[in-house]
Amino acid sequence: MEPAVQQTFNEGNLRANAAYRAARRQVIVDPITRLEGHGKIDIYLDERGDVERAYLQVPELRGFEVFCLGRPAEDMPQITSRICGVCPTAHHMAATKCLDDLYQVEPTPAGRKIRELVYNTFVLEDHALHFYVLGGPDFIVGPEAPPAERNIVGVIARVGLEAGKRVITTRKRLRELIAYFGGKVVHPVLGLPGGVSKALDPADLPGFKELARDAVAFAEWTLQIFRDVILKNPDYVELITADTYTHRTCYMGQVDEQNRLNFYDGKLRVVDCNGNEVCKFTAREYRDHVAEHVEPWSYMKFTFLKPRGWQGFVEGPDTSLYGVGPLARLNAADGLATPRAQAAYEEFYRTLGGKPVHHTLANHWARVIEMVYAAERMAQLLDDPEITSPDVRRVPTATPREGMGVVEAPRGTLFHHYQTDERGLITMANMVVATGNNAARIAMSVERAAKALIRGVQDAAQIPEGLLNKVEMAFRAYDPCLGCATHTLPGHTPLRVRIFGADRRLLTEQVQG
Amino acid sequence: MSQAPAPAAAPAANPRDWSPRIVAFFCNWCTYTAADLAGVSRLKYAPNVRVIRLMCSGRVDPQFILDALARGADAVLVGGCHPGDCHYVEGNYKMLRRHQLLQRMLTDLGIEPERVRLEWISAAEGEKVKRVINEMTEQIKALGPLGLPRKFAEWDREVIALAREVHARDAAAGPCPAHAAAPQPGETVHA
Amino acid sequence: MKYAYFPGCSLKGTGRAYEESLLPVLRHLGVEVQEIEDWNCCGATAYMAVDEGKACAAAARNLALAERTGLQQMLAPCSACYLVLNKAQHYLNEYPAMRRVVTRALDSLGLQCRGDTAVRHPLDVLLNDVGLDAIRQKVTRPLTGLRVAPYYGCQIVRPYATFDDQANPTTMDRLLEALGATVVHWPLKTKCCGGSLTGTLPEAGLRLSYILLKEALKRGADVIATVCPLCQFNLDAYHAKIAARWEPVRIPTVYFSQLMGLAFGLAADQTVLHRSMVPLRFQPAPVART
Amino acid sequence: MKAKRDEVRIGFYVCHCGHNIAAMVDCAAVARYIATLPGVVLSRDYKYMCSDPGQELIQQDIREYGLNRVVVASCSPLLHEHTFRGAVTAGGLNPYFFHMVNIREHDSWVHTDRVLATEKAKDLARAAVERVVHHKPLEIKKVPIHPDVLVVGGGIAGIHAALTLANAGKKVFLVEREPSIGGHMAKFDKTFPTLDCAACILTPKMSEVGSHPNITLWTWSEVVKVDGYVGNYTVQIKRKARYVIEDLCTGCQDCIAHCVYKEPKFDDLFNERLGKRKPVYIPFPQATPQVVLIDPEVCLNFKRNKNPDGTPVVSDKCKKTCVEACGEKRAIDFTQKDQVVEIKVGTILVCTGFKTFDARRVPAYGYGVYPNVYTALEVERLVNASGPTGGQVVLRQGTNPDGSPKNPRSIGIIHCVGSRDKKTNLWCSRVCCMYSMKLAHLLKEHTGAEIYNFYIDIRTPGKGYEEFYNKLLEEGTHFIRGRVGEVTDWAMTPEEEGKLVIRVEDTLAGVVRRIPVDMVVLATGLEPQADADAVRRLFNMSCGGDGWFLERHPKLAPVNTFTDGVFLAGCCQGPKDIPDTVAQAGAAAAEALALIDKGYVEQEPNTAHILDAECSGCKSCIPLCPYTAILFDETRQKAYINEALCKGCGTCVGSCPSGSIVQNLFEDAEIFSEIAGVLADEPVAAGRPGNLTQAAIP
Amino acid sequence: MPKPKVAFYWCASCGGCEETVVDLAEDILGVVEKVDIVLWPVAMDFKYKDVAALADGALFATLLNGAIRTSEQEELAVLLRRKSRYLIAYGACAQLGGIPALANQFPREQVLRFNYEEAPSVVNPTRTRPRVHFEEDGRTPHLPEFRHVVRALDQVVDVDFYIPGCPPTPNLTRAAFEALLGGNLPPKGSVLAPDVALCEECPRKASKPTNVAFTEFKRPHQGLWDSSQCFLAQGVVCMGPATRSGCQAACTCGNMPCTGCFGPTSRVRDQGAKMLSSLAANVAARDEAGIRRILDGLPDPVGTFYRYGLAKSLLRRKVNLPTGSNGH
Repeated sequence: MEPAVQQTFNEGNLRANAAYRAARRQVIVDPITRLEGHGKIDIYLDERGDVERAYLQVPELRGFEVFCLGRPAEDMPQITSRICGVCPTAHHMAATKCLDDLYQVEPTPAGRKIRELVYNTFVLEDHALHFYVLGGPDFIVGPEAPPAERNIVGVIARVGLEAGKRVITTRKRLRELIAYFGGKVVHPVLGLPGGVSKALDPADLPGFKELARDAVAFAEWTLQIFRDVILKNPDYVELITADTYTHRTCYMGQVDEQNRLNFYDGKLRVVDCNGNEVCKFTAREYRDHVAEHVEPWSYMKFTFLKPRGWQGFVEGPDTSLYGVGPLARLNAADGLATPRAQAAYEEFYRTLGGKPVHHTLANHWARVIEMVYAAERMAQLLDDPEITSPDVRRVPTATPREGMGVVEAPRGTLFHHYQTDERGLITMANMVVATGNNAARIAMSVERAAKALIRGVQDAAQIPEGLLNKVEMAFRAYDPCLGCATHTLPGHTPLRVRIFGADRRLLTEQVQG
Repeated sequence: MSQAPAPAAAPAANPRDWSPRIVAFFCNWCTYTAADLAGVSRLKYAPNVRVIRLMCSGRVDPQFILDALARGADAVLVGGCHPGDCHYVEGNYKMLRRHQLLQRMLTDLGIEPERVRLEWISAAEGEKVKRVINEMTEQIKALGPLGLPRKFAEWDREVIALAREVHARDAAAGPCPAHAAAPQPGETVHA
Repeated sequence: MKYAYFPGCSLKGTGRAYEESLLPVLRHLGVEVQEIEDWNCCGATAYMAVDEGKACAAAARNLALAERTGLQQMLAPCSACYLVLNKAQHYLNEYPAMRRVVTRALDSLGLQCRGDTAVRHPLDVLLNDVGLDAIRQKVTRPLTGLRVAPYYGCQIVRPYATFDDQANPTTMDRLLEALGATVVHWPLKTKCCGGSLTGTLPEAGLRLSYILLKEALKRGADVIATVCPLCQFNLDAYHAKIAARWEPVRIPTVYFSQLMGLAFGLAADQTVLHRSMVPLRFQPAPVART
Repeated sequence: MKAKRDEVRIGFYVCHCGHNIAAMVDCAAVARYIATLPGVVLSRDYKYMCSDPGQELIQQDIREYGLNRVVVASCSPLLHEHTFRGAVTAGGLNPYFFHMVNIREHDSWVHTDRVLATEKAKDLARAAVERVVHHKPLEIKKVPIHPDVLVVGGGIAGIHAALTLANAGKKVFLVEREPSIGGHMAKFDKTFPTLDCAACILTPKMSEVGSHPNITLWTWSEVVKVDGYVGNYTVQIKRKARYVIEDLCTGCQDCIAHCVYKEPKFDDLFNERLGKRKPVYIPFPQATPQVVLIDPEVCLNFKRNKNPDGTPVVSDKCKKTCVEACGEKRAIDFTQKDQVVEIKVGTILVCTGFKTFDARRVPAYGYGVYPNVYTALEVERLVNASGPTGGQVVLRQGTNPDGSPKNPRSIGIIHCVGSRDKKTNLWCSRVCCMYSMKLAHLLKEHTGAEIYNFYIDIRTPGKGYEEFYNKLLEEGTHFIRGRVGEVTDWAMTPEEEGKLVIRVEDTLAGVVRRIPVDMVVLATGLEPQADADAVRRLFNMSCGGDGWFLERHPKLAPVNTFTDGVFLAGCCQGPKDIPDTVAQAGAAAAEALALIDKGYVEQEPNTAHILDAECSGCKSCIPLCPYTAILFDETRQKAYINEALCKGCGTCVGSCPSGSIVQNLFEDAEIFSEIAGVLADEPVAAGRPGNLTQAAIP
Repeated sequence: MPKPKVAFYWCASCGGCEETVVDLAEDILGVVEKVDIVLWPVAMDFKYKDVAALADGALFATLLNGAIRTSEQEELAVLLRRKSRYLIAYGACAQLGGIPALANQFPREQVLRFNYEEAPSVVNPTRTRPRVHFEEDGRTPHLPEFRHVVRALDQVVDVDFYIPGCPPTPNLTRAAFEALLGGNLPPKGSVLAPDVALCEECPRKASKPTNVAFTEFKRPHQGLWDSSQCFLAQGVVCMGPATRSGCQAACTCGNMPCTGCFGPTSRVRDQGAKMLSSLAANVAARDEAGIRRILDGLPDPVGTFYRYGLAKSLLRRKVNLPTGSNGH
């Protein structure tokens, strides 16, 4: 090109780029404010400085349902586990059960038991992770504590290094069990239609039995910590039971024939805010009971009870909203299948004044109780002689068409649903995830907390950081996994809270881990 | 990696006089020789093909084909000996198998099968070299440009623009760090 | 086996014996034919010489109609039709200019011609599709003792020798042998019968017919078998004139299809031998078949 | 890579090749453009790079400018790569720091638009410049040559080549599929234009072959398998059962005399079925070796049905008078079986000859219909003193007044039968004009008949050929220019009765003529052997579209094939007459000798090797190697390549899933940079695909 | 002397990488002793402005995981790049695009349509969709925009090192830390894992015969697999030969074939193309039909060969998808 031409050419570029930049500016006022891609809460104040509206937003979408199209169904347990690296085993297991249904193949007894063993182990270690590393610090270290301490390190400082080590090593051993069967603990590979890929070598059984024993002890020890650190502290108890964090909605959870909680398999039971059973259904019927609602200001879909229809963010006996997760599961079940857990379960309701419990922050306690159950269930399964049978998988023969599978993920009920062509290549994939089930309740909690905690605010100075953290606690109590929710962001979403004045101007902004 | 001359130097930069760019991988014994024969026989064919000589079509690594497309080839032609005639017994069968699978994969990635062609051309078939090249050039003309490098630039424009913007902002804010040299205008993004 | 069928004008007129004998034979062999609806002049050899474009268009219309039937193959018994239709096919596929002309013409009729229908001759179909074995199966009255001079005429092997050799075609020879007849060696298989000259320039035309007849007699043939309505007419109709000019060379000329009917033991109204002016007096004896 | 660039000093040369390139490619512009590329320290265009001054120029520049890479853009590397590598070596560089760009065969000769052709030349040159940066110094591989030679085909070509080699002291295996050597020439009576007797000049050479200490002669044998490569071929040869032990047979032919068949009654193929032979026979009197053989198809001692393995079943029905006759010699062995022998040779000469055109393919000429239509080869036997009729020219059909077999009084010779014809073969068979005239002369000599030659053109390019043509004209042979329409027995006039009428348009007189003759001779052309395709596969050669074996270069390598160490001679490469055949056989022998006496061949060091540390031992490459050159070291659990066996196809390289195999001269980096090179003028092709197209994002 | 500052950050990832860091277990404490973790959203509160306030290069190292899909992620990448002496692409997503990059095979619109309209569980009569620019009486809680293209980290900013895996193993991570802190680093751009294919460390390696030719390909659910024999020898596609080692063959130890999450070796530009080449070349058939029949056993080439690597493949994305302006 001639120099002259080159010259104009370059100028053209400059102009184009300038225009492009200008165009972007109009969208985003201040570049700094573009730090998104996390969960965010936008709080709008009115003239009096009270909360007018708070939006909890989940701003991303990865579209697993779409890019799974055309993939071989048997790859789904591995692909969908990437929806969330914190609860990969949940997605892996839901997908695997979906494949059983798709290929109309019943897993061999050993296969089924290994799945449940792995699954309970996973729930236990994931709950432990949340209690000690993610949600726990708020309580153990304290909401007002400086951010720098509000983390695992702070927790260890609080409970002592030895105890800290115990937490870490136990989790490690639990995860080793998962890795034993799944190859990897994050994104395991054991799931196939009709069973699992790998059997349990009898030689390795004793080690695992010992682990189960330690796990039970560990769970009970954790329960004790909860009692000591939290229940003995009236401030916390008040916090938990505070109206701020309380919502009267329905609850969903998976139960066995005797309506006892089961993470891996069973029927889904829904109770209303008075604890009366609303319905009980199998995975194959999920479309008759569960539906998703779309709001223009969030990528997260809001799940509700289909027969009751979407009524907006309202609570009460007729609400179509429901909660899932530890608290919901305890509310939806009539009890737990293992003795120690059952005892803790009864203590829980005794303390909090009967079923159902509506205090969001009680999730932390319920979670610890589930840890006990999971540990005991591990022990039960490992005592079953069949667990070491080499016959861990049945090769499917049926022509695939449609399958649905459900499990109780640590954060709540998780549905997978696929359709395929006759070669077993995915033609439709749909997933309804725990946090989606909780989404409406979370949104309400956040708004409620904001309204309760932020009053007559005129400028940023009036907003102490701990205050915002309390708002966030409402959100974090659900241990929400926006990664699952939008199949996008990682498990524990750092949250940005922004407060806008009546003039819609940004007053302050904080980012919380 | 080779640095390209300034974009200004590109004849193909102007879509109006676009004409297909075809990269060919010819085996030394049959197809390359056939192309020589075409030359010796003074056959005339379209000037759109650039031949790269390999010893055998079995050497053609699918990476070569993808790389050629990614670097701006509108199509790739692979020439080997007829089945049974391979100088190395059956290198050409290996290529045939790769070609079949590659075709399926390329279709899934939005590339028309016509753009990657495998032909058996023996040392005696100078005429066929002419026919195939002319045929293919016409086909690709009909299909239009693949233009992956331009697509890549298009995809990357948003990233570059953002980076520029951040730099502009920081330049205003404070000193620009050593390794954060802002891109020069006209470097890639085309108006 | 099913074919679109293009009879052409002759087979409905002077050459009706051809159609009347051919169709039963085909039916007898389980070959289905479907006459093209609303067919028109094939384009005619002569017309080709006058205006190729128009002739081609005329032929192409028939091809287009044939394509409509959805049958990939078209049977054209008359040598002239066979040649012209093939030629049109050839032109359409070889010469874009011609294709444009024809396409324009057909467009006005709302027709279109892909040009992929195979135009086949009965001999071709009988030998290559039906097969001599199947034909032998059907022979109930072998033509034992009948000495036949096979006469192909000029058009079915020239210029397109699609199913037989140009200089020395043999399909009919083999067919006749399958019928039990004796084929006399007769090198005039594809010589001219006089064609239209017989009408326009009798001196020349008749002479050519005379040569053929004479040679056939000389080689001891009882009958000449032909595939072409015009040949048949020329060789059958002018014996008086020929006798007047040169010498009598009386020998019957019939269609191969009539001989087939005879060998298959079909009824007289299906062999229609009575239509020849020089009658063929030969009654094959039936043989008991197991 | 950038660093690498700085240390390379590339010299670029673009050759005008007179006008061959310069006419279509703006060489100066190419040179100017390449000069702008990084690493190029000098860029020239020159009239003839392959000339001595051209090569000298390269050497000078290497010294003066300290070049360490050289790129020449000129003709095909298959032509001159060797030349320039030589020049580069002479300049003191490793020859593999050189790369060649083909802008003649692949560019200037095949394009018509100077601008586009020049662009193409630039692209190709740029690619070479990119590529040569990655070149590494390589050692030329020397492979020793096995001194023995295999000659396939015992026609005059094979015979001459074998003798030339044998006389040079080389051990030769001569394999012939017929029972005797001699080929077509042995069937000829005289040879044109000198008319010396074919047998007289051929027989001595045949017996010399038979008795030569350096020649192992295996007739009634066929090559069935060829393995290996230049200098080291392993060949399997099937020696078909003769039912006669060669070493014991003295050729006395008593067995033939005493055969239970008193009269010969089976077609004599050597005599083109004009004569008969017995089940036990010797193909012809001068046959070499002088060894009889038994035809199990007709011999009474064999059943007609065959064993599962295809060998005939011995019936022992016959009285075996032949065995009695053979007596003490015990040469006859009915239990003999085909056997396969394996030999090792360094070079192979393919002299498998031709077959004559089948005249039945032109029905208009009535061969096979009219008995008195003959092929030229039949006439060769007919006029041959040792032929079926002892040299008497008598017709298959018809009698003289005295009742004896008819002698022709008039003969028509039709030229170009099957040649120069779209419907059959396009080529001129080169020998027909001459042998037709030879036969015309001989027939006239033998019969005094009127001879008519029907020709399209008379082609007499050869020493004394045109003179021979004139001689015939003087002898009063008729020459009628025109392609014969048909041969028929259809008489139109009394004088045509009982004759064959040749209908032809006399294009000189401009009239269609009917010429009645007693005998028609068809000058059938030459065709590749029926199994030429199988044979070329056997020896890994190529065939032209017409089916003749393809020489490496029509002018510069007329006896070489694309497979090193395999040479061509005689009509298997294309029709030619005896002098040319013998000359070519000599040339082929000389080429072989050159190789053998050099003692080794230099092989492209383009072999592959496995990067030991990087190999994961996945074994994916092992089954891919056609030469089993890839082996697996069980103790170290890694694959490795035996470079001696590697032929450098690169299939394993293209397939190694972890990219751990490298092929010299064709390394991935070299090819990738070549790809980048031809496409580098793409405006936004900078950077590595997959990465951000614009590298400088911090 | 102050401890070097280290940051962990994620973009479009699942959090599995973070889990791995947590899985360093005790070592995390060791790490904490050696370095200051200034930014670790998964486990610690932080203030963005603190990071923004840091001097350029003030961070000793940043381990960034996840693919890049939004402008925010891009900007954060740019910011952290500038703040960090070493920017390390941590895990398959950051290194190769990872599983999220499979989205590069589909148009964004399809994702939105399915999620908010077509999914069987959605009840959305008004066809409401999340809107980038949503306004409700003056309140504008806008959502961020998405790129059409999912990118690996080095397709956005300059990257110093890569730690492969989905997720990376604690061992590799530990080794990387030691290398970083110990200052003995390989050349820039290196992948901090062995440069040999997986078979090297696969316990089944020895069981593979030297003459594997594929007469059919079987899918993992279509049979019961000998837990000691090479998967390829059993006709099951295993990406091991084309995939970096370093995971101790975790998946084959779980009796499932490798799916390639560690990416290609340094000598390979396109993992998928290479595996394709190797598999196809070893197909047993010689005739087109036979070859096709056998290759039909691989129903999803892209998903098989580019399970984690589509973004960094030579083609990067289905080439005929829409691109350009964002917002929806």
